[in-house]
Amino acid sequence: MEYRFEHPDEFRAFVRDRKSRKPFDKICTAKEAVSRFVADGDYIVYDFSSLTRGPQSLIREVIRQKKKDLWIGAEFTLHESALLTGAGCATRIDVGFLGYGNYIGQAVCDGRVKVYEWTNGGLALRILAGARGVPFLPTRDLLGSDNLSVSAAKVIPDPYTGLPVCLVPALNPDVAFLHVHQADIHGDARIFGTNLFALEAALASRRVIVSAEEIVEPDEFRKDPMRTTIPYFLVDAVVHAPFGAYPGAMPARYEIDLEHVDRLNGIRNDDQMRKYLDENIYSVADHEEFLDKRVGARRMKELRRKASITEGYR
Amino acid sequence: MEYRFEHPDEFRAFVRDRKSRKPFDKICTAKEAVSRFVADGDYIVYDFSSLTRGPQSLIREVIRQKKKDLWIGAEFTLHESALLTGAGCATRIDVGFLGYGNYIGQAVCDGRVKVYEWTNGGLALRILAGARGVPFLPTRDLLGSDNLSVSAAKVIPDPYTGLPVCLVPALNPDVAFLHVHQADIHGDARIFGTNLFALEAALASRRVIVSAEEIVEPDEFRKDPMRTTIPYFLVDAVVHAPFGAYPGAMPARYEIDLEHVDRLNGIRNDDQMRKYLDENIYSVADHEEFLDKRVGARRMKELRRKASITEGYR
Amino acid sequence: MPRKVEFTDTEFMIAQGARLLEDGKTFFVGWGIPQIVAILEQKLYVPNVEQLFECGAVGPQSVLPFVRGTMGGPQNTYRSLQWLNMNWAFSYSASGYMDYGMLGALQVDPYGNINSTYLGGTFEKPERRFAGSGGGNQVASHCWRTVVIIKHEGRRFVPKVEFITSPGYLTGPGAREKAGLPKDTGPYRVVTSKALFGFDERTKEMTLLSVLRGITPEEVVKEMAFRPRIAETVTEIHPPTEDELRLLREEIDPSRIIIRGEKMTAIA
Amino acid sequence: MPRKVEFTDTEFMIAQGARLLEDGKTFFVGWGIPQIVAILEQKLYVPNVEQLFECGAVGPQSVLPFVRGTMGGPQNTYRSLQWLNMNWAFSYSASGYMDYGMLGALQVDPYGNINSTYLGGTFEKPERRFAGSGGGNQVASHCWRTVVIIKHEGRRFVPKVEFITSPGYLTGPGAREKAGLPKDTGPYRVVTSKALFGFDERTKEMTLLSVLRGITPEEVVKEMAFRPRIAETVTEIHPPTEDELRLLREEIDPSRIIIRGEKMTAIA
Repeated sequence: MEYRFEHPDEFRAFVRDRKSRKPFDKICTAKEAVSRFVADGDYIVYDFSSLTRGPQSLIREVIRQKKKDLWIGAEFTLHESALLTGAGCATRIDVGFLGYGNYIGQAVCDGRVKVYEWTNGGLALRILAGARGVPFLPTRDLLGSDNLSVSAAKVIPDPYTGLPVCLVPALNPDVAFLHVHQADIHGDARIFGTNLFALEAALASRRVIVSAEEIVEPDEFRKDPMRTTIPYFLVDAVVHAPFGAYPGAMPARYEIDLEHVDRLNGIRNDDQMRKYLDENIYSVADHEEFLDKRVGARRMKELRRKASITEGYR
Repeated sequence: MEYRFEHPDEFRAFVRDRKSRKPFDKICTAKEAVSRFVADGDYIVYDFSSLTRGPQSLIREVIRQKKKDLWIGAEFTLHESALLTGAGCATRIDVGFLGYGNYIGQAVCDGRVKVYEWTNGGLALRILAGARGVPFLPTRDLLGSDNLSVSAAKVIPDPYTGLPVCLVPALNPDVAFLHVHQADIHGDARIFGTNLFALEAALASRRVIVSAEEIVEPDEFRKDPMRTTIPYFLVDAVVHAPFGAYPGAMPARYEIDLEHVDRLNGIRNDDQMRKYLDENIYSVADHEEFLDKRVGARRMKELRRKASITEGYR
Repeated sequence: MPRKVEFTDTEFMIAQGARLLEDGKTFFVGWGIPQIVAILEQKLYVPNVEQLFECGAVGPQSVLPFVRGTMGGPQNTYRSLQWLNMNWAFSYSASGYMDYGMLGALQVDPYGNINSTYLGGTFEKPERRFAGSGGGNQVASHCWRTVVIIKHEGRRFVPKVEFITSPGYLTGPGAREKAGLPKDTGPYRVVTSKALFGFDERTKEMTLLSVLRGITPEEVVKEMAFRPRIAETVTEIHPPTEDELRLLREEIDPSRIIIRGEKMTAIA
Repeated sequence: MPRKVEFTDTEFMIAQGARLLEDGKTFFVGWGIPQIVAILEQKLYVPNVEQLFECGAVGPQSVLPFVRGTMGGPQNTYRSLQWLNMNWAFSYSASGYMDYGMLGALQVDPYGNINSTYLGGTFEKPERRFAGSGGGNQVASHCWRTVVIIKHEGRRFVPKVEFITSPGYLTGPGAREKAGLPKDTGPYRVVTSKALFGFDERTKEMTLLSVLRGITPEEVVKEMAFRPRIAETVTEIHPPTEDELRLLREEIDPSRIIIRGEKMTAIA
């Protein structure tokens, strides 16, 4: 069964040779970040879901740039798998939870996109393995299920107990997209609330693009090291992207735009898909123009106001 | 090579049957906690070192209660391994870093205590395996070294690359001691600053004794979930222990008592050991009497004053 | 005097689910309906239950009304004990700390195996494709007792699921252990819109335990594509109580986006 | 006009260590003397170096004067970029993010294998027992370039270490890779109180590169229990500079608890 895998020594060599440890100004536009760090054929992973802190502005930029033959690793992929498939960008998806809407389901049935089942736990564990520099990690799930038989997971007898144990191969994506609450110009980043595998993905991926609601001073991070989610030297590009998770929510910053989400959920065929892509992505130059022309200040103000729960998000 | 190991299914059954998920008042004295939850022959693990946030008041209580045949898992064991060995409590130590002073070194040479080498990384990984409910975890260190040959770590060919990979067996201690900045009566606990494997040890151990500098309201934890280190249902006993890390430091609370530490470092033979134990442990009824009669309010005030760096510890 | 209650099939499943759990236990909550079950049970029956979400929320206490869709958002992870990440969430379950897990399903078979991946065709070329496991596989593998919630429709109860997304008892007694899954785990109950099933202790086969007041065991069984075992005494399940319905309709889901469904009636 | 400098062997080792590293690199810092090296180098030569401590401090910038003993305390982990834990710290190194590692040693052999566990007797019944690996094994396994700091005493340079606590090139070329250790890693330099060694690219044997001004290669070699390779041109190491000594003595360790040692002199 086809699976993405990189020898840990090759990944390490990339990290040694191609990741700068210097704190320099990495601020750029989404356009620059995506054109520089995402290539056709890449494997992309991202943190959280379409509805919660997903890197939606970066996903839209990938579509705008018409990247091809992408393989995405997605835990909770609700809309971006459909959009990336509909736009002809993604041809393979590792899941996760391939949620909802008929479009993506039909695309799988039609063979327009291949889906590989790893389960949420399996995918998170693969990324942890990639972050820990080991070729695999063991787990006591997947066992006995058909997810096991359609994946590249393997079963070995545990040398300590004789128990059958499932091994999942490490995953080292080409690119990780992380949408965060705060970042500095070097790439230090903070996420508030839960995350799926933010630090794991940053450590495991060759390239890391951070998009941030807010840019703060580098000194902030050194004053409060317990709150740092990602240190700068894992990061390649920092995009300042207020409302970057739109139409999803950014916890404690703005709420979901349910109306827009319903429009996404309603996409059932290629005509509707093309219409959505044209209107929301191709016809606008960038995220800022999208916000101005397709969302609008009034709507954004309203979504901000709805985000009334801030306790714990700091 | 002898090693502590419990079948993951046995550990799980203990967790199912013997760990309460109810939030009840677990406040008790160190005397009660140790007599109830530490038995002769137990394997004990604890977080951090003799000099930084070590559970020193609990260690002294173990000595006071003359527990026997203990096996301790210690990353940075500077003094407690010597004290526990000198007092006849510990007979086996998994390290880690077996620091310093001549007493413990001589005890190893004399065969009074057996030391097993796992290295800091190996021990932390064993505890992570115990916390993740898997019988082992893989790593790309220990390989080629003699630590490998004197431990129960095993080498297998990685089924994905063929690379030799080292596996360390899970560690599920009988008891974990965690000295924390804040806890509530149910056992929710916060540590500020780095930790070695606090949550790992709490999840991996059958019994968890938390000693806390400060007792706070349970509601505090739900208001700030990112700061919770350990949730209550992993914890069996909560001991209110101001200066519980003494003579070591509690980050941002009080500094090391270097004078007392030098006295500990100076112990070179059994006479000196007996004298130290008599004076500081056997001759006082508990931690509070120790603080009153052997440390004193003036000294404590001074050590508190020295802890001038508080940035980030909250 | 007997009184007729009206409710939806979804409301009935949620109410049943909420009555199942014990106080002082932990509950690994799947996406969607299980979230509503967890809220209702905690409000009404078992205040001391800690929930776990796979996104890393330990002990969340959702705000009401329930906000659909965003399990990881501030409303659903409100007042958690701890916010972590996914690998930690599954450590809690893998090490034995999760008593109950609750999952939806497309299909279930006599051994409680769950399919939520596809229907018809093959895995590579399915006729209909669905969301798949999410974290369901881990929940069904790690939790001590897994509860399945599924609408009582014939096509959903099949002799053999087309794809085992989340493991039940697999091929029967001992099969989970042989596969390496944690000992003494497995499906505990199947909650449907008409009945409640357990699993025979010896054979591990699905067993009809109770039916909704006013429905006969035969009516329940004839809609299934396999014949379940039937308990010696099949008990009666009372329809949703006034408290259950009031909470669901007024506090938890006033816009009725989740609790809507097929209308049903029964004698209260 | 030549001027005589006085310094201790420890001061010389620290100064040498501090001159070795490149700017813009990461540095996995072992307990004790490597901490002082890291502080001195960052103050004087390479401001953009991020340190890592195994206790989970990423990018710490210690306060001065240096506080001995407590690597995990607020003084030494001050102004870190991130505070994590040990398993995360070793993930940074295992995934290839740590350029340099620095470790002390009891004994070292021609392949740069390090013993810090025991001397004499057997592992089970040693004559003298020391601290052992700590995280040294991981540092020497994961970092791209490991630097060993060791006092120049004959008994410390042995043909074969009694116990490999932290791996050097093991038995020679290819042995690390064969054992499964990450590719292209290994000992880079051995800093002593008299000299500096590297490792031959082909044979992986320890090679004398430089000696302290005023000492001959022969004097250095005759104190060792094995004969190292000797570089075609052995260069001269200048003694601690005024800046180095001032920083060490006035700012970093004014109580001279760490920098004390055997007195040495050389021509500045």
